[in-house]
Amino acid sequence: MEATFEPKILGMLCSWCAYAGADTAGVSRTQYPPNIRIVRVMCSGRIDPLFIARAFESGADGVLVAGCHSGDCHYISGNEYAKDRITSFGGMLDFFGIDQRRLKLAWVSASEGTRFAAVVAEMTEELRALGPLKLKVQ
Amino acid sequence: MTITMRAGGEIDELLRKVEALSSQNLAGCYQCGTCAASCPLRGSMDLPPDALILHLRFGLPGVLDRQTFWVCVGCDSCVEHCPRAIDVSKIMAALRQISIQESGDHLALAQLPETALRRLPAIALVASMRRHTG
Amino acid sequence: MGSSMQIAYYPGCTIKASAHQHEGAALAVLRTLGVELREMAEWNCCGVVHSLTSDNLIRHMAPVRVFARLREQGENEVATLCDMCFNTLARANLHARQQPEQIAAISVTSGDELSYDGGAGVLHLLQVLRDRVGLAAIRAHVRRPLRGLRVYPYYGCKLLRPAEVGIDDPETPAVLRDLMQALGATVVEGSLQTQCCGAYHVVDHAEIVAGRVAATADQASAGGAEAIVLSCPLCHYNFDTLQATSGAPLPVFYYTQLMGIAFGLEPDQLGLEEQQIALLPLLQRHNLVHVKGEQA
Amino acid sequence: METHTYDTLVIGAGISGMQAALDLADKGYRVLVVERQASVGGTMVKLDKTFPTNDCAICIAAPKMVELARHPNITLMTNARVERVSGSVGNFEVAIWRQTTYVNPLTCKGCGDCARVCPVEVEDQFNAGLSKRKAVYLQFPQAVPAVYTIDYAHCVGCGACDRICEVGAISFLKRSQALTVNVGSMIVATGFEVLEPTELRREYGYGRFPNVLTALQYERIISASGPTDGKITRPSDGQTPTRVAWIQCVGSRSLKGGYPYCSKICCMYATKEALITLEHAPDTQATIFYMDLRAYGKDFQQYYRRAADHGVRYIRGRPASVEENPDQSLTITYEDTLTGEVHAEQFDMLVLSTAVVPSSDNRRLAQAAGIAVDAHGFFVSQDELLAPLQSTREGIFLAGGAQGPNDIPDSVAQACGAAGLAAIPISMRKRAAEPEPLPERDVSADESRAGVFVCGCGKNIAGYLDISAVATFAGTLPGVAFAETCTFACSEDAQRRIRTAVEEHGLNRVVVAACSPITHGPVFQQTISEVGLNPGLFEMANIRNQCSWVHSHANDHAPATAKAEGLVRMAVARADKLRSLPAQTVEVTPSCLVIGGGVAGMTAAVTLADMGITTYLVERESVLGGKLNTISTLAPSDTPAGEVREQLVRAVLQRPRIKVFLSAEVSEVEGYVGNFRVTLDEGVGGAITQLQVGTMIVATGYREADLRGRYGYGDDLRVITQLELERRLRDGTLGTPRSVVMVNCAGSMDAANPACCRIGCTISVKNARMLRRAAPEAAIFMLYQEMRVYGKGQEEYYTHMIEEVQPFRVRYDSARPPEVRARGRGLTVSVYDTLLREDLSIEADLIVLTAALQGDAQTPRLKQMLKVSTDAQDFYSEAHAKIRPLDFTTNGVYLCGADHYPRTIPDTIAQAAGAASRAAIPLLRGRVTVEPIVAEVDPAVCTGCGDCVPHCPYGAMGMDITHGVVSIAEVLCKGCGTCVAACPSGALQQRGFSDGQVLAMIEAAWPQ
Ligand SMILES: Cc1cc2nc3c(=O)[nH]c(=O)nc-3n(C[C@H](O)[C@H](O)[C@H](O)COP(=O)(O)OP(=O)(O)OC[C@H]3O[C@@H](n4cnc5c(N)ncnc54)[C@H](O)[C@@H]3O)c2cc1C
Ligand SMILES: Cc1cc2nc3c(=O)[nH]c(=O)nc-3n(C[C@H](O)[C@H](O)[C@H](O)COP(=O)(O)OP(=O)(O)OC[C@H]3O[C@@H](n4cnc5c(N)ncnc54)[C@H](O)[C@@H]3O)c2cc1C
Ligand code: SF4
Ligand code: SF4
Ligand code: SF4
Ligand code: SF4
Ligand code: SF4
Ligand code: SF4
Ligand code: SF4
Ligand code: SF4
Repeated sequence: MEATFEPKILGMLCSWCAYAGADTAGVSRTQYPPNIRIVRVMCSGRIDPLFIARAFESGADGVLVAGCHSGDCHYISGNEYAKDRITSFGGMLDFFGIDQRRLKLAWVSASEGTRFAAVVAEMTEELRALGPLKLKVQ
Repeated sequence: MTITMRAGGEIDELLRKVEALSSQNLAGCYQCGTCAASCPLRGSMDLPPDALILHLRFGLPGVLDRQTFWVCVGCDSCVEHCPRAIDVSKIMAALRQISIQESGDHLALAQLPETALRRLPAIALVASMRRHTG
Repeated sequence: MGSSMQIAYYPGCTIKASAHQHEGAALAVLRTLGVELREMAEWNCCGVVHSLTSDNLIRHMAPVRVFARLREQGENEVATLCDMCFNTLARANLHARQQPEQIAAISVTSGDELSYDGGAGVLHLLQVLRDRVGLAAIRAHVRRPLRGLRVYPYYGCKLLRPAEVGIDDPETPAVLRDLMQALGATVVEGSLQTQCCGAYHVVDHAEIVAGRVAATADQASAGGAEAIVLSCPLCHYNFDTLQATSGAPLPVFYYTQLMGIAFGLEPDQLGLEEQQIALLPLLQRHNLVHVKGEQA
Repeated sequence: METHTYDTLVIGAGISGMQAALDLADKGYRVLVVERQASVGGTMVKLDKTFPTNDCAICIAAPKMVELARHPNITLMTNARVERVSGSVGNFEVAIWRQTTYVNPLTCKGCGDCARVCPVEVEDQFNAGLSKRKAVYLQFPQAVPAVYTIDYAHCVGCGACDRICEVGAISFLKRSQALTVNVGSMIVATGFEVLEPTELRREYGYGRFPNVLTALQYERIISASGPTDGKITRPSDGQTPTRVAWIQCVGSRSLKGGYPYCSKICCMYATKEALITLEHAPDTQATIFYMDLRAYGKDFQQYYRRAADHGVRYIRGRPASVEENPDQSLTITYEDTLTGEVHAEQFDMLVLSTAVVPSSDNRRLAQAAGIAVDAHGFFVSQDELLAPLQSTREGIFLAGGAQGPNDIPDSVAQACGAAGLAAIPISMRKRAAEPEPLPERDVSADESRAGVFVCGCGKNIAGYLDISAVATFAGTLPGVAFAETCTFACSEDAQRRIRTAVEEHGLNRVVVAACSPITHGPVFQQTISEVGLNPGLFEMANIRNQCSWVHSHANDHAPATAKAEGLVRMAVARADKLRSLPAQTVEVTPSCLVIGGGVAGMTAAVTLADMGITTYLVERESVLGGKLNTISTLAPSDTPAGEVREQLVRAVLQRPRIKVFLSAEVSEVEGYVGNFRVTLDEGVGGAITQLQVGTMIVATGYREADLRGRYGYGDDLRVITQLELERRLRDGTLGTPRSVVMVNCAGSMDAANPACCRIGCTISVKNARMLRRAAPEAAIFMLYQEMRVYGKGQEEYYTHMIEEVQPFRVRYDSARPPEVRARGRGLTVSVYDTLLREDLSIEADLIVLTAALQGDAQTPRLKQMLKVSTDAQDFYSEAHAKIRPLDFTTNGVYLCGADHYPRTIPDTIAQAAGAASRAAIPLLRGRVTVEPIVAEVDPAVCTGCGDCVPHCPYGAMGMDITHGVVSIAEVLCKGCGTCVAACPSGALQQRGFSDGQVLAMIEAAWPQ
């Protein structure tokens, strides 16, 4: 039933900006689709590609990694490492038969509640269009 | 044209006179251009008011040959808007006066046709006379 | 109707010579409002422009003499109609108050033993109307509201600047607007209302004036105005004679003339026929005057 | 009336007040903060991003706000004001009036139900009047305290809010309170306001034309949480503007129609706003009208150039007037003073950079506190040169915008300085002891027994999802021993309930499904630690902010309930993997080393000593004083520099706690915060000394750049620098020059060195005055690019100078710099004057170069030892350009004075006191706390590849050479986990965020 497919998104958010941005979306009651599950880490720099792979294995149709805007990192430069790491990992997804569009990297500040909601909404729609992730059985 | 500023040069005579007559300190001008932008008659001037002040400050030649201060009618737009409280209108008046003292009246009323003289409001004639003669 | 208010009045040269329609209208309107303007028995030219340079002291004499005469006549306040006279007198007054030693010095050297301390008051007629008579009283006298008439008040410079003597806010003056609205007219405003018309350049650089007048009249027309209303005889002359705009020239009224119309006074009391740009056709279009003989 | 006693009172809780309070509280002093508004935060929280780094204002302010509210040594009193101050330093009696808000802050849950039903709408001042709020309201989403407030001025008393509030937080019987407190010292940090140009500067149409805004309004418009959600639209019609203009100095720098001072921050914030505008919509035309572009600070000039390169149009000219067109666009008439042409140009929107003005309440407060304000209403210092932070009453100090316009870094530096000074009068008091860790149950060997508490938050959660279902579901999860719902989990009785459940059911993990761990996590962690559970054994599922509030379907609760169950499953899975987080502290050697004995170093040493701290002051030269040994007199008070030097040196020598080392240099540094081992080398024949210190302050100052080969410098003795001029003025060896040409920005603001030297303009202004005195007949020329006499005082000083000295001011462009040529016996300077639009050839017999400034020549060596970084000019890099301007990223090392960036002496003194305050925190605490969530290495797995080492921003990782594995200095680790993700062999883990913990959550996100 393609029409009612509800994609599953795993969000990994840094505590200081993106997670706080998601909180702001809440305080402002900005509505977005309930498809995301959020894991908080202190810094986007903590996010190991392994986490992303495991998320796909565990049933996620998409993974959102969100951290502070460039220059805003609470830990000075963790988000820059995250950017490099996640981008290069994204480049390898094809190899596993995963469409690169299923991994999204976004920068969300603590005040950008609306932006956070928009990112989730947009990603939900994109994934809906892509359909469920079917992993090749290893 | 390169302007040469000589060592040991005296403070420009004209500047000194203008400052005395207008009781304005031209050095206080920030060259912000508000006066020029606010002047309704700038289009008829051959040097905007702020540039006139700068020419006076640097003692550039030819200031008295300019039309600007004759064009100025003393409407005080610039005075109202200058952030540095410089009364440009008074500087213009001083230049008119110095010019008249040095080279005589600027207006030859006799040259105006009789009919015009009769038609014009008295204030126009008197004001014009006052501004253009000593 | 008995006069309830009396004020000394300084007419100045221009009012008497080329702007008597303004004076006629003013006197008639004020009579209606119960204000009597008592012309000073003896007056001289105000000097027209306030002298700005510091050595030109003798030029402050003329206005000071006006005040001295006023005092001799037992008055302490004087009203003017002409913006230029008002400005010159008011600035001279301020000068006399701020630099009494200068006035004393010129008075002695000129052999003219005038003594004046800057203590008298000088009023523009618009101030009398706004602050003494009040807009409510004016509104109460309106018999023929100027409904539908769209006017562009023009202030020029002398009424507003410098701010120390101006009768209204130099950025957003309201006195003419409020007055016209009290008469029932619709007001059109624009940024050139407070910009100089070129003034005395009409004498030998009429092109400067023509340029300013055209720009202002164009702004008024673009805003939908049908007429310009103003208070200064020199502005009036400039707008009336040099309005070479692209469209049809806008009629130019003194505010006193429009007050007269609204008060229901007879057109011939108001000097409506004495301008170059005819005023009557517009008034007729709005049914504000009826041309004799054409009455339906 | 009972009187409470605190150590210090801080008035105003903007960034300055917050920083000052935290600095004192961290030292163990009890601080009372009085804020007149409902929330702390001040102006900064209204801003979008901040120059020159463009970091998000709320992102960096919010953690401070939360920290303030939570700090055990801080008492926060909002909606309050100071009425009267009696007594004297050490013993002030302060009368305070606390306005009731009719809402009980202890019970309000911040749910907002009341605001929903309130019938009254008023202008929202937080959004600068651009939107509406209710009479009962939360100032902004991140407000602290997160408690609603009734705005009694607008409330009509209908009682609707009271009826809806489920916790009964609203009570109209609550009275305002008068109270008296006793404090030892005070800090005034009341900030500033901005001019609303409805009276002054009316010509720009503010208040008349809807599309004319103040810059503060524009900040709200571009802010993501502002009235338009960050979409840039015109107030008149909601359209996106394509042409936006800024007018600078509106009401500033005005002898008429405004204030005479420069507002200091507006050139930069306009630049920032223009840049952000272009980021939002690159096709926008952004135009800034300015007189002098005052990009004076560190990286400001580069920021300004970047904006110009991005297409921000800068026009030098001050518009005369603004008129509105029928389509509500605006026509601005201006002269471009660089071409002399006057234009009337149309814009869609206009932003006015309006003057910074004193807080409206300053005069009343000044009277109440018995301190002085200046003619404008800003608080004034006792001595503008030497005691910039000391008010006119002993024991009361000033910080931030209360003194005049200041940007955030300067405000923070001043706040730290004020905190340092305010600590002195109370230094003999007993400080609050470090809280003793509570006894803990060892649960490491036990099976997981989790308790799950599902909060309804009144109807905030319960209204949109089925909390009972969630609790029942939780009970079925593995490892869960107990699950129940509660109406308000954070209420006192619910906390008691949690504690009881832990004890009764032998729980060893606690999961609360409620709101955000950021705001509420610590509350619950505290609760469980009271019953012997380590705070690390707590986990939270955010089913309010992430679920009920954002999936608020009135009828269909299923999706939100399902998601809440998912979030709880994830939290429980993680809880199972949780381990205790050991709370570690490290003992500190209670002394400080100050490197550099100039104004900065001496001031820091004196402040430290007065706080009771043993201090070592090391100076490389044989005398103390730094540049004071060269300079002649000091602006702004014309005090001879020699006198100031004597005064400071005396202050140092009089303090037995300060030990001075002259002709000495640091040759080796080992260890880390709390325990640095430093070797001092007094050079050939001198002693070698070993010191043990807890913290260090670097105050090594600046030098003039070497200009040899440029502007004729080095070839002709008549070409000198400002410092050389100072020496000649001091020694009376100037001679009688007839024509002096000063060249500002020599070696600055060009392609090779884009930086602005910050103080060069002020120095040239001062020295023009000094030259006029020494050579009354001389013609004085000032060649400048921009006249950067920023802030209160400097502009007035400059105005005074140009009128008195009447120098020829020549504005040149960096593209056509002045050229110096020897001609015959004389010198000639050729320069193109951009305002006169003519080439000038100036005969000179003395040329004074305002040389570019750089950090000390030894900096490259010292920075290696200290493991800190610098910029291209050898100026040290601070930890954070906005909120940690005095810290290095390396813990325990601080900086101040001109080694960070050139600055005037008052700024240097403020910073030095601030660095002393920062450096004193670990020393007065006696121990430093180690971040509990640090990274740890498993030496058995580590291959010693070293890949992780460069990833650590704090230099916490190093190679353990003997074992061939990495080692982590836990004291330095801040717990970001970046290294952990970098390790290719899985040898690193982060406590609290181990792979196992994170993966458990991921695997539990959906039913398997
Ligand atoms: C439009 C604009 C843009 C800016 N952009 C930047 C930028 O990009 N980067 C940057 O560095 N700086 C910027 N600034 C400057 C920055 O806002 C200030 O440096 C900073 O807010 C000053 O903090 P403060 O704590 O001293 O004052 P404030 O933030 O004004 O805080 C003062 C606090 O004291 C309270 N208070 C006042 N009077 C009393 C009283 N009598 N009793 C109790 N409490 C009182 C106030 O309510 C307020 O909470 C900008 C400023 C403006 C106006
Ligand atoms: C020409 C000129 C005129 C000025 N006039 C004024 C004025 O009128 N008013 C005003 O407010 N400000 C003025 N200033 C600014 C003023 O000089 C600075 O604010 C002030 O000197 C900064 O003090 P500091 O301690 O940071 O640096 P410095 O004065 O440079 O002192 C640094 C000290 O550290 C020592 N040092 C450096 N490296 C080491 C090391 N590795 N080990 C040990 N010691 C070391 C140096 O020897 C020096 O003694 C002027 C600056 C200049 C260039
Ligand atoms: S407005 Fe005033 S300060 Fe500006 S250029 Fe004109 S005279 Fe100078
Ligand atoms: S006073 Fe003269 S210079 Fe000034 S605005 Fe009027 S006409 Fe122009
Ligand atoms: S309804 Fe009650 S609990 Fe909710 S925000 Fe209002 S006062 Fe606070
Ligand atoms: S009582 Fe006041 S605050 Fe409460 S709902 Fe009514 S008007 Fe609003
Ligand atoms: S910082 Fe100074 S120069 Fe720049 S806009 Fe503000 S007041 Fe004007
Ligand atoms: S703990 Fe519960 S009641 Fe308290 S604020 Fe959070 S969700 Fe609301
Ligand atoms: S002299 Fe220095 S402070 Fe002034 S503009 Fe040039 S570089 Fe900047
Ligand atoms: S967790 Fe971050 S701060 Fe700690 S050692 Fe690793 S990289 Fe450094």
